[in-house]
Amino acid sequence: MNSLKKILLGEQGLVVIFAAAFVIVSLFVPNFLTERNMLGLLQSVVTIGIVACTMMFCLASRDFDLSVGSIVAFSGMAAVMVSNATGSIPVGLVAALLCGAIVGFVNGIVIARFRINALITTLATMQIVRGLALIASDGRAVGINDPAFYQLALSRFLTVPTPIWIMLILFIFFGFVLNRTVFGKNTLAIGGNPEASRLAGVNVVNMRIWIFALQGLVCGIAGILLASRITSGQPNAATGLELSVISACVLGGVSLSGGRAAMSGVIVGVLIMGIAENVMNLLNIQAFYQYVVRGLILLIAVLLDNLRSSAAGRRG
Amino acid sequence: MNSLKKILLGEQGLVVIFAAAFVIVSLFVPNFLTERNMLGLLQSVVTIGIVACTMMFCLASRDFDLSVGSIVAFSGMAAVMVSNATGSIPVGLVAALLCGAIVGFVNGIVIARFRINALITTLATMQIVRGLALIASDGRAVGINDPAFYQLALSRFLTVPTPIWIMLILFIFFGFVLNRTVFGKNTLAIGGNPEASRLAGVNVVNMRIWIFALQGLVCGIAGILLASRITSGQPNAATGLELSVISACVLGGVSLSGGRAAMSGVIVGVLIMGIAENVMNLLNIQAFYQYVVRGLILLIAVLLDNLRSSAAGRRG
Amino acid sequence: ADVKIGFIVKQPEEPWFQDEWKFADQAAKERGFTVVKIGAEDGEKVQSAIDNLGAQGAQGFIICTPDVKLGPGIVAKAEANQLKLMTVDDRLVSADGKPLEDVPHMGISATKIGETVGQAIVDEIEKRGWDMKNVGAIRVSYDQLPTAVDRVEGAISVLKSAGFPAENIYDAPQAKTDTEAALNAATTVLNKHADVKYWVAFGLNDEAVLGAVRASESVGIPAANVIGVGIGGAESAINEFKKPSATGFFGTVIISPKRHGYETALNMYDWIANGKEPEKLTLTSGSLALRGNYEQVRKELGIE
Amino acid sequence: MAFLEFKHISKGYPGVQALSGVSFTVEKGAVHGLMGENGAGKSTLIRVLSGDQAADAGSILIAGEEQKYASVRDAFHAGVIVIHQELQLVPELTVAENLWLGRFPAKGGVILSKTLIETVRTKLEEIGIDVDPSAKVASLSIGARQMVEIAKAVMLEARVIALDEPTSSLSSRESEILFSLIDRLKARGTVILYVSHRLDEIFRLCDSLTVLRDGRLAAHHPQIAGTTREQIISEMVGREISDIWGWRGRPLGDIRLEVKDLSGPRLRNPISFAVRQGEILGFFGLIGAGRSEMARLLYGADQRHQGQVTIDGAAVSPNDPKAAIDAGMVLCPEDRKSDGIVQGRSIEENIAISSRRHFSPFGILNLKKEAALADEFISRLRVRTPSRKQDIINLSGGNQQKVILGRWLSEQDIKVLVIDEPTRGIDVGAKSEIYEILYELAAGGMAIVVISSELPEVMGISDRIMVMCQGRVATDVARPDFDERGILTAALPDKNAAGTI
Ligand SMILES: Nc1ncnc2c1ncn2[C@@H]1O[C@H](COP(=O)(O)OP(=O)(O)OP(=O)(O)O)[C@@H](O)[C@H]1O
Ligand SMILES: Nc1ncnc2c1ncn2[C@@H]1O[C@H](COP(=O)(O)OP(=O)(O)OP(=O)(O)O)[C@@H](O)[C@H]1O
Ligand SMILES: O[C@@H]1[C@@H](O)[C@@H](O)CO[C@H]1O
Ligand SMILES: [Mg+2]
Ligand SMILES: [Mg+2]
Repeated sequence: MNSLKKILLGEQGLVVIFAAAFVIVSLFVPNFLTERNMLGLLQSVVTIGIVACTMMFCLASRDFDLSVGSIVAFSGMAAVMVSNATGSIPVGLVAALLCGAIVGFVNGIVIARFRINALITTLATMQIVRGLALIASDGRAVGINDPAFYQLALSRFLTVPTPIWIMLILFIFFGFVLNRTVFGKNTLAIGGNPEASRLAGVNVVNMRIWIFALQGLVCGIAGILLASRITSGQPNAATGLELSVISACVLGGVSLSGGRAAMSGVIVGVLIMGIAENVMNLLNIQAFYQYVVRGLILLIAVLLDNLRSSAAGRRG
Repeated sequence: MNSLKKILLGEQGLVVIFAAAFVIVSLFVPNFLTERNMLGLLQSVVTIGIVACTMMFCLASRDFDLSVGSIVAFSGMAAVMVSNATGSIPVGLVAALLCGAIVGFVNGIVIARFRINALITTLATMQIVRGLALIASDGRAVGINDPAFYQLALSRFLTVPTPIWIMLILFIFFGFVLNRTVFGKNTLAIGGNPEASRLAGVNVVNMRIWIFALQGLVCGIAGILLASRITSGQPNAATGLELSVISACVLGGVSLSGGRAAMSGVIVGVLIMGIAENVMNLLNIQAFYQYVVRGLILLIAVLLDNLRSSAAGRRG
Repeated sequence: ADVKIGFIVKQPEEPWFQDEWKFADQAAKERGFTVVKIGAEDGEKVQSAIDNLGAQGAQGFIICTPDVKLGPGIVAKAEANQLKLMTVDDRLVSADGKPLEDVPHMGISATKIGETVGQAIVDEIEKRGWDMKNVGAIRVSYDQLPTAVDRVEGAISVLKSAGFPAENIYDAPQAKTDTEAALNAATTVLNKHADVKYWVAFGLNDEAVLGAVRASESVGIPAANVIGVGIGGAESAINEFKKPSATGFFGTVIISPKRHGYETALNMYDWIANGKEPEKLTLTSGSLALRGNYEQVRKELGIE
Repeated sequence: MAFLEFKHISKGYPGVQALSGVSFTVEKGAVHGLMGENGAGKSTLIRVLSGDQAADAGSILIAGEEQKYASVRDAFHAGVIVIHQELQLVPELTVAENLWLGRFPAKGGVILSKTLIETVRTKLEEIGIDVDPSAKVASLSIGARQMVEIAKAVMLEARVIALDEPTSSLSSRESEILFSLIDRLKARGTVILYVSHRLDEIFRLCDSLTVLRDGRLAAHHPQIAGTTREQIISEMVGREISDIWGWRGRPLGDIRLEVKDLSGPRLRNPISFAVRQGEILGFFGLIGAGRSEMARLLYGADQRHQGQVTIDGAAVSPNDPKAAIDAGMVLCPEDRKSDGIVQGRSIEENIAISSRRHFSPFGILNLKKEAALADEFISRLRVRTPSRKQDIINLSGGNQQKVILGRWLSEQDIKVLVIDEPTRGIDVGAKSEIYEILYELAAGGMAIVVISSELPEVMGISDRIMVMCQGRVATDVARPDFDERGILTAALPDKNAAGTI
């Protein structure tokens, strides 16, 4: 009894609540727990999941990035256009990653070096980059010449599609980075107390720049996979991604005021968002009601988590 | 010389920079400084301007409200549908204000009483309320039966349309509330240090609830004016309003980490957003380039303000 | 005086509207007038766009409105600014839903386009000799956009009257109007009905149908078992046709942005410059383009 | 030989010249005291030394070498470590992580977590600090956090260590641990710059002393031997203060505040006591004795488990600070940074935040009155600031504390005043002024509860002292029976008793 309570109220409480919800959904929603549906579900959260990895760092360091959706679209475009132009897919991929990283780097420089508010900066780059994607493509989808590009998304390893593997690898990688490396601890430190970190000799400015650059790079990965999945570069792709990703993170217990983050929480946050969408479609809930249900699920998830942690008597 | 520097670097620096920009734009953009265009410009910022008044309080108290766009749409719908149903415009207006205030109140209760993260809560209500608006109208705009409703927006006083007057009155009113009342000072105090404010006898929970309810009420006003201007209740109206309003506030120097806000700054922020849009259309800048330009203007505005205040040697 | 006309559209990022603008510009160049292009995604933006046109001394404007119910407000605003008004694509309606017949309009009814899509699907089903009972239909829906509802309902009405069983039509609501959202929604439908062998798909536009086609590929349904018919005919559709082997994206109903952009602009110009009022109603039609004939169809419509 | 040398250091902030041309030297292996009124520039000097702030002019020499730091990191590499006045820890990280922050032991970027924890554990044991290295800092009390900060300086073998008011949140026992650490460092040849307002400590520890006044060098004593307290005080404040306590008796009235069986989450044993009109009741105890917790429960800042608090016979509703204020009780909290100052707001606003409700009809401010109130307390408490409009965050630590005190002393119709560590970080000159105000208030019939970890202070100003130990009241002594040894003994935990805290 007591150990059950401990599990429920412990650090991993959200995971436990989530697991319980998962079991309930599996039992009551037909077609939910099939291999096909599970893979479909995981595929549908690949973009959110991948971007959430670095968004976690960004939020944990008390920053904020609204430009992720635009970067995903832009680097997807870059991948396709450069592949087409050079005839080489690897060159296209490198170009996409580079584009992503450069935008992220610029974000970082402006925010950390010139000390401009992160919300405004990334809101600005969100628009600038989206504009560039539209200008580059004249607002049109760009098709992929070499069908091998599709294989990125269609290929499978042990029956599981590559994008899902990539997402899983990134989960593990960034989970490790957060908890076990100097980079991760410094991220949490500058979020928890930037002044103290600076006084302890952490190079806060550089850390922030790196985190944004990394965020951009990872958006590049997401952009490539997305372009491959939809077999074209679309300048309008991934609008509104920023809010979904940030919600997934916050749902997973990442604190917006910095210093607190856990990969397991973020994964759960991402999955909750994906499952909600999936189940509503499986249950054939009408589009307008889906808005309401989506909102309620968000609320209930944080409410449960909150009850749990306040029962555990933690300090706000 | 020195006094010029003082003005530029003082509290009102942003206002001065803005005034300079305004003069330049007036000189170089044809048709800009005409009475017609000025009134058109002011009309175009009525929604943002009105909602920014209370968003300023919300941000200043370290909160966050993403649901404003949905509330504006929802209460506009309510105004139209209730007016149509009862045949009485005043009843419709009261219903709209009530709807807005209730949603805001619920936000406040959930956030302040149940201590749920404001971002998640308002993201949830944003979807729920939008869903309700769509459900109520079956996704289509609802026309206004009684043409007298249009008069709200069309009527003029001293050649200036009523909505602009209402916006100005709200600017003055909320400017006064922020600087000259206990409510305003308590808002700023909560944002500066919630725990210290609580110990100093500020009822932090109630204050936050009030601020959200007020925000909802004011969104109701904006919703009514919008419905009157567009002569219908549109369930899709005002999407993305939240980001514009928050940017206008941040641009105007409201701190996202609470405790800092000024009405004059917010007004300038709102005007910068409006003028940027207006001038780009006057200059016939191509749609895709508008994104880029809009982003750059945002960046330049904060950058200038930042240079100014760091020259003044204030602490971050 | 110089003639200046406005061209306001609801979704400036969409290729369709880019094309309309392009053709309007072409007309302007030929006749020597100016087109001011403004994107207005909602009612409020429309209002300020009209004010803005008034302020810069335009004499009239053409608009594709974000919502047809904005009609009375647009008419009033145009009058207040003394601007001539014409609509394109979507026709304005009054509060009670009746078309505002006084406003000249060029367009195509959303329901009609939908019906063309439905007909194309029915024809192809018959050609492939499928039994409609064994076919599933994915309705990629975006119900908060009225045009989108009208289009898919148009398609459904044709399917049903051709004997397509209503219970085989499955809703895949997209959260946003991009391909990824359609892809995710359609994937769920396909997985839920894993036993269905043949599929047809339709939706708001090409992007929506492409999402459904991508979903079918990702769950391993062969292209020959899928008939997707889109609407629009811009690059995203053409890219499909250019792919080395045929995909489930069978065809697209192309509507001509040339007429909509070029002719409306000319009409407005004539109205202002020569006092020649345009026809109150001009309806254009959509043409089905397939992998084999899209180039020709586009040529006929004056695109490219 | 002069090991550390400051040459003509100047540093200005908008409206304030924090330092003007300060020069002095410190010998190798010396503990050098730095004294001065609040806002005299002590912390600023230390910030310049640590590379945190660049001086406008002047230079620093260590071992004859001029130091040029672009950042704190550079200063660290030059062997300079600073423990700042405001604690600089990351609450979300563990003790060990905080101690290693900025220089984690790592291989290829991956932290060697064993080394991390074990080195810290050994070090903490060696220096006698009883804190779990894997505990999150957020779960530690202020005192424990302060010890962690100190451990940081000791762990890194620095050439120069500056300690800015390290004992302000330590009790005598922890202070002793610190003093012995300082002795050891000194023996190693480390130069220690020691800032404190406590003269006892200065005399106990320091070899030499510098006094700053208004950002200038007021006095430099290469040898502390031979100087007197009176001399230093007058160098600091520019006047003589004979008796800083100035206690005088006053008639006591009926019982004002009565507390019965009060307990809460961190104060398990119910506590009861009463305070009369005009009485100043002192609470003494070691860190963690439960005094602050008692005060917070009394005031309603934390959730009460049980108990009743009455003022003049009327019950005060629990768990709501506002209700307590309405009932006539105020609490001046112990931790000014987290519970006191409202950052981003002016001195004026920080003072008026609570009392303005008495003179704001319909919620509309009376700006004149607020300004007058601010000016009054700025001058009475000698707050050093260019203007009452100054953001409180820009004040020196002691001046912030004065503003918070001003907030509560400016309250009207208060029947019960609870102040937790009222003079923490406050200079001697202002201290006597504060005591004066307390006596005045008490003479007006107020019941005052003073919590302090400084025994001389508690003994100097209280009419009665309650000594707490491990969450219980150990003894209750009336002024005629005050006895330093007796009180200290009562405060020390009994090794055999199993305390609840
Ligand atoms: N960032 C700043 N902006 C403006 N003024 C500042 C700033 N930092 C310090 N000051 C001012 O510089 C002066 C010296 O401050 P400092 O913190 O060095 O004093 P101190 O001697 O340490 O006082 P205390 O004993 O109260 O800690 C004070 O008047 C203070 O208000
Ligand atoms: N934030 C906290 N989290 C957990 N325990 C705490 C916290 N603050 C204090 N404690 C613990 O509660 C007990 C009572 O502390 P309290 O602060 O009331 O003591 P005190 O006598 O006022 O001493 P101090 O000088 O430290 O304020 C101590 O054991 C302390 O370690
Ligand atoms: O919104 C649609 C657009 O996508 C294009 O297809 C033309 O018609 C409009 O109504
Ligand atoms: Mg100091
Ligand atoms: Mg205490």
